[in-house]
Amino acid sequence: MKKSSTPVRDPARKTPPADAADRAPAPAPPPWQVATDPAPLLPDERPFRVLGTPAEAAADPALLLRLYADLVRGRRFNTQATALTRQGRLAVYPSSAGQEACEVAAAAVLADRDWLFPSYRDSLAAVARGVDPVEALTLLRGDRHTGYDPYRYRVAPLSTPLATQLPHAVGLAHAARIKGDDVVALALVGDGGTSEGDFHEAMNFAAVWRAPVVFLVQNNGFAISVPLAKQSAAPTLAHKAVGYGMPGRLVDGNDVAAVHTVLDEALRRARTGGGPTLVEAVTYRVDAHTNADDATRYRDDEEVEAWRAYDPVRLLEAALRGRGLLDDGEVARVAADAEDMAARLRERMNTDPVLDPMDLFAQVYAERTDQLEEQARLLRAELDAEAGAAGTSGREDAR
Amino acid sequence: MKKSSTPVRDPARKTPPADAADRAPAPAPPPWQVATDPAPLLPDERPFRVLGTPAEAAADPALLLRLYADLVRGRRFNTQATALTRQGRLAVYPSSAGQEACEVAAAAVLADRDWLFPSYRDSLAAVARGVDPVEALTLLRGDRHTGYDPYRYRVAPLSTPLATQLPHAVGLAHAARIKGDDVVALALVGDGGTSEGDFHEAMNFAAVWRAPVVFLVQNNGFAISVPLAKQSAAPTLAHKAVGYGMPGRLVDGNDVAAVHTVLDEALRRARTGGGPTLVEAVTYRVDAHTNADDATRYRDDEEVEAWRAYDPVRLLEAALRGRGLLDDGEVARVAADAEDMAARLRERMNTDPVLDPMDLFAQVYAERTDQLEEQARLLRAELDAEAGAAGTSGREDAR
Amino acid sequence: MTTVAQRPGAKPATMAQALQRALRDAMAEDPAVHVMGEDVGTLGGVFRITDGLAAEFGDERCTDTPLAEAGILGTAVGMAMYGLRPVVEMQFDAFAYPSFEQLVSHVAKMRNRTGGAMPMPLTIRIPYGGGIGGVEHHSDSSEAYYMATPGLHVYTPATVEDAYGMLRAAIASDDPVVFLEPKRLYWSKAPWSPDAPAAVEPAGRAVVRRPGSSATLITYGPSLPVCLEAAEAARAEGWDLEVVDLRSLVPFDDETVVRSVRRTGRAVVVHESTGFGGPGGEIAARVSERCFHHLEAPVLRVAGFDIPYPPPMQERHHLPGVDRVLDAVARLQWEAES
Amino acid sequence: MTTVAQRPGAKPATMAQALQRALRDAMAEDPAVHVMGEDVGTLGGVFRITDGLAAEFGDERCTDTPLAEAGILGTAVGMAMYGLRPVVEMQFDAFAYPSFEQLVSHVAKMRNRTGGAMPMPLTIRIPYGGGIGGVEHHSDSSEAYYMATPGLHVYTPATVEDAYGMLRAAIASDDPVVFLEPKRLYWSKAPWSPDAPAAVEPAGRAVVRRPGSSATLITYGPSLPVCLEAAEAARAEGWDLEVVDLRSLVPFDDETVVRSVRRTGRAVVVHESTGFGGPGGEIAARVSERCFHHLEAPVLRVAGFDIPYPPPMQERHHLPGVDRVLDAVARLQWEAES
Ligand SMILES: Cc1ncc(C[n+]2csc(CCOP(=O)(O)OP(=O)(O)O)c2C)c(N)n1
Ligand SMILES: Cc1ncc(C[n+]2csc(CCOP(=O)(O)OP(=O)(O)O)c2C)c(N)n1
Ligand SMILES: [Mg+2]
Ligand SMILES: [Mg+2]
Repeated sequence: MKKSSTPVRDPARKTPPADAADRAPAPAPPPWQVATDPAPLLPDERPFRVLGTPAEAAADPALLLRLYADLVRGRRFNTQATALTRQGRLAVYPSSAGQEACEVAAAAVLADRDWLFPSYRDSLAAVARGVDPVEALTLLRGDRHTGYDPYRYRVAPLSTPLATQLPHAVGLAHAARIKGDDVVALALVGDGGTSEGDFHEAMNFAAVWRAPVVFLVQNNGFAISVPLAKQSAAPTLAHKAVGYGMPGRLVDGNDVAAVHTVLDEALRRARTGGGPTLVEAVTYRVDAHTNADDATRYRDDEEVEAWRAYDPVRLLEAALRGRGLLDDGEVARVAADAEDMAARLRERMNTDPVLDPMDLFAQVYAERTDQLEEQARLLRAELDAEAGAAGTSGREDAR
Repeated sequence: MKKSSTPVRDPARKTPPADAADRAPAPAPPPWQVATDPAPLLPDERPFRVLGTPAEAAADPALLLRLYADLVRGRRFNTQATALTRQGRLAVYPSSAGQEACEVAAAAVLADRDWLFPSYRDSLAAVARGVDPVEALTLLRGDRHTGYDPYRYRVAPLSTPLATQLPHAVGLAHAARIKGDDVVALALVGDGGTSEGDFHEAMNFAAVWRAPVVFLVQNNGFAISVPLAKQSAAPTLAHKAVGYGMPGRLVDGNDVAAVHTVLDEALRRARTGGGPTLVEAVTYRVDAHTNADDATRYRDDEEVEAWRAYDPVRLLEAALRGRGLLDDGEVARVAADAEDMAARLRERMNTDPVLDPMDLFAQVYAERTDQLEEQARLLRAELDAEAGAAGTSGREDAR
Repeated sequence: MTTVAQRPGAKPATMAQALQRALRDAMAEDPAVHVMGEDVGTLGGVFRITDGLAAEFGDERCTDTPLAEAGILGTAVGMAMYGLRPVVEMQFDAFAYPSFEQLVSHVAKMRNRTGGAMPMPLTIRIPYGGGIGGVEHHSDSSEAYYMATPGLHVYTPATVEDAYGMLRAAIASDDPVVFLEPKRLYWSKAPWSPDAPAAVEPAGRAVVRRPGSSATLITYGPSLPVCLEAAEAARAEGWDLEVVDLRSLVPFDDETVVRSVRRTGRAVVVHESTGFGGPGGEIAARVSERCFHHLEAPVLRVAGFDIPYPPPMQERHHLPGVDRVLDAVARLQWEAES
Repeated sequence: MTTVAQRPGAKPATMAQALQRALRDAMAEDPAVHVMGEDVGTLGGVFRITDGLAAEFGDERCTDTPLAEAGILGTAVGMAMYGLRPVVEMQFDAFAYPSFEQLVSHVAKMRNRTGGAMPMPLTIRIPYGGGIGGVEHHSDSSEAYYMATPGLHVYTPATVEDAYGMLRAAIASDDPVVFLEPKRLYWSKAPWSPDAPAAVEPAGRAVVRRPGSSATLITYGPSLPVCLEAAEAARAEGWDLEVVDLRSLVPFDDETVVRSVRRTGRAVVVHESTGFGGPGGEIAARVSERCFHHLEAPVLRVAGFDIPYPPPMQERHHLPGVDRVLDAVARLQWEAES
């Protein structure tokens, strides 16, 4: 009884056959076996990379160029949106600067029929997938919650309650599989979000149901001010996959080619009945949590600078230039294109949205209840009174 | 880009050094390393056993004999409690028959100052730890929720909402560590309970805080009617430990010496600042979910019979007899002692508890609110009227 | 107010049977209807409401989920997003709480936050209330939480026929319905003709279960039988009580309730949920406001006490019974009138 | 009713400062007090209420937890079991929902279910309500859920002095207190003397903030300033409004409220939470019952609409403002009296 059985995997721990000769026959245990071989579920030993590795040679130049343009536009979108907060045109913006490789790869890797489940920080991923940028930003401008039609873009609403979008992705993927559709759901979540119960439940349902869903954790080092070390003691977040019986992958989140490769493989596995995958992308949030946050309260400039230097855009640019796939002219063209996008966005965001206060009562239910009718009449009367006093119509500018 | 990077751990996946010679210098990634070495966290390859293995020779005979007596009493407690449901003396009983090795080892392994956090099925563990059996059964008799003083026995209330007791155990262990007390918490949960978000959050908090807590999952194959395969796709439940950065252990839950050994090691690690451990005990619920359940609806007799044959009591008895530590006389003595315990319990449960309806308003708050005072007056008046009508006092028998 | 006519050819059936039949008919009619929850498949649910559905429609239409309520409701949201009509079973009232965030922040708001693009045709069945001798956490009356959450419908049947008709209406609804099933009425029996069962149309309306002229008892779900019994007993005291069964807490049928109370001039709200902050506050407040000039006495409430649900052996003292209802009726200031 | 005297030597302070000071004083006085939550340590909380506490008392007394609200509250329960007095911060109203099961099934019930052996001296601070331009899920008024849960105290301060005194009272309480902090009053200023701050004693009592004779406005938290402003504006219409600040929703101070309404004969309940199933129902129902013979008009309610909280640019139409309160006052059947 005093013999130690240390928690490390060691041969002494394997149950040896009972030495039955000199004792009363013991009952035999019913058969038991592991449900899945754990070895293939274990993630990469370090973040998988493509750029600057031999794997780069095999990468499709056209894809890399497309991702480059996406990255440049993505960065520009981030800087533009942040600028809009300073101009009072956005109430708040949680920037994904530094994480653009994850954001644009997540959008680029999906087929048209697939679904994206973004979290509140992922407006860029939504935009990169095709959502009209103004529609994507209404939430943060404050004029409407979800400004786009999720079915038009197959992009679920940006989810603010952390990790709650993950079971939605599992359910949608499961429903699609039931209906026989070749649809995969890709769900985004932050490192902080992995601590929520909903993360756990979604991962488990996905694995048990073998749902065609891929989880991409953008581990950007922080949940607002809380560093990863206070969030998790796991070897890596990708190791969580093992406990659900799904493969975990670890990828360099600043290497857009690597993120694309790993997601592409995971999607393919999901499509062919192989079930879900958990991908952890190691990256960094170089901006503050939002424009309202003061990141100097909780992290050193040095750390930020090291990550700014390992910039996803520069990383790909260097690789493309090194392979002769990109020259100054193309760089300028891509930059100009991004500048155009930003200018259009700026301009469109420059006008105040016209809102109808009576919309408060729209779409609470398919049909308004008597109670809401009554309340709508009250507001209508108030607006009429205001309008009467001001000599204007009830419709009005929101600001 | 088309190069496959399969999800299995393979050398090609390791990031090779960039072949920097013939390309533009790429930015260098900031340093990264795994937070913990995952290898020692991985559980045993098969359930750890002591009985019938060479490890048995090293087991302390006195401890084995004590555990034998506990097992026999434990089994008798289960059969007696089930009998009490048939006599209408217990409203319901979720039997732990077949799981007694886990229940009694969990109680026996703890120091007096430690805490036990049982789930609704674990009244036996509470009783084995010293809780008065009648006090432990009030919940299931229906006269009061928690019939014992948790501080007297250092046994938390039996927790019915599944997995909710796990964060409590973590918090208590954390508080004890903060206060500098040498106290460990042992928390019990079922295989089904591992699917709940609270399981995940508790495991994660425990690992991040390095709280002195041990989690024992009694994997008895079912959550009511739902078999493990519909609950989890993990290689084993113990593999979940890896994703939190704590060691996982897999143990034969019918081998009381093995359960005791593994828990003892885990408690020792917790005491010495080594943090939490997740232990999965593979066992089986040989009775139905509760006396009200019809287990034939969801499982085969064959499976049940195989597990009945691998009985924890018989397993230890065979081992002890084989080593000459137990003879017919001692077996009879232990049986008689258990029979006594059962007889006393039967007798004490044979009287109806005397309840005061006015207790409804006790201990809702430290002090009664005005509202509760008012309601108490109402009930008082009702009882007086009833008593007046019946010519009896307000105090009454509960049935 | 909707009147429910007794159909011909009715045989005795339990509420549990009617609910089961409603699920089966809904699944047969619409392949989008999926039942999911803990033990709903092989076992047929701990109350056997889903008995036989997995056998008839397969595991994928009636699914034993992992044991995780937030996961159940959260995946149901995703399934609804893809055009299915999930019918979720929560095993007991208190075990729905882990799914509260999904319910409040997504299920209730999804239609609104997407400007109508993404409706949530979800039904969440929750066995609720006490009176069955359940241990703690098995007898909560949680309707106040759901009533306070805009975006949800909240239905609760009190009769066998309604159990069928309202569940069909809930499943047919394009909005999420929290469907509260009074546990202690599961085995209540009534003549019912399962040959031509129909959805309640329109849903969301109250019904006068017993006409009367002295005062109105406003109730729902598990307390309806108590009120009907109280109304019978009240005849001996010379009171002719009207009993209104709300059936739907959201939307609320002001019209039926107000019409009754304006006529009787007195009202008692009866439910077993705790009183303070419970459904009765809303109901009494709206009745008091809308019937102010017709009231001969304050609107009274008879409710469960403001305590955690007591142990089974004590529950009868907690639950509003016939005597407590009659005591309240007696306090309706009858002298004031005469 | 408790009167709050203005202390001498008062300087302007914000509610945020008063709350911070209350936490610091409580921690300094009692080593059992532990603050925990998301970002409460290094950052000092997203509203900076815990600013400086980790620096002063160390990480273990003011702890940045993992991001998991059920885990936060669940571990706090365990800490309370071991004799600590955890003060939990939920980052925003809607982000408390994941902890709902722990709150309802354990925090609220632990004392009762252990026959008093295991009290829960927990404070759960929740910034709540709208008016700060927050995106969705950042502006919920969730008090109805907590009011409907026996075993919890529910406090909400509306003034700088109360913020300090009530938070101290909450932390000192041997029962769990849901402490609702009106976000939009965090930066409200008032003269306050932080030299001799004291806990509100006794806790759980309402206070008349403005005496008046024509009608009573019953309110709390974020709506108190609205009501005080409305009362000022009402003078022009010839109405002298009394304003009662409830301060504590549970326990409820019937005495102060009833005394006021019996005197004025008219009442309006004002809060920004949704109306249907909201706190106002309970309040209006009890006032209507207890003041029946003194009421000249039905008790009216002015509340947020029964909708999911709207986007920031629309919130001013949703929130009860001075005009809406005055419109309600105007509907109090003044003709009836004259
Ligand atoms: C359930 C819930 N709790 C708390 C919050 C408040 N909150 C918003 S963002 C954030 C940090 C998120 O960190 P992470 O998941 O790492 O994502 P990141 O911000 O880094 O993208 C927190 C705590 C929330 N939105 N939802
Ligand atoms: C949160 C919650 N959901 C559902 C239930 C209902 N329930 C009681 S026991 C049980 C199965 C538990 O299975 P497991 O965790 O494996 O424990 P076992 O019964 O096998 O000991 C269920 C679903 C519950 N008690 N709590
Ligand atoms: Mg992060
Ligand atoms: Mg089990």
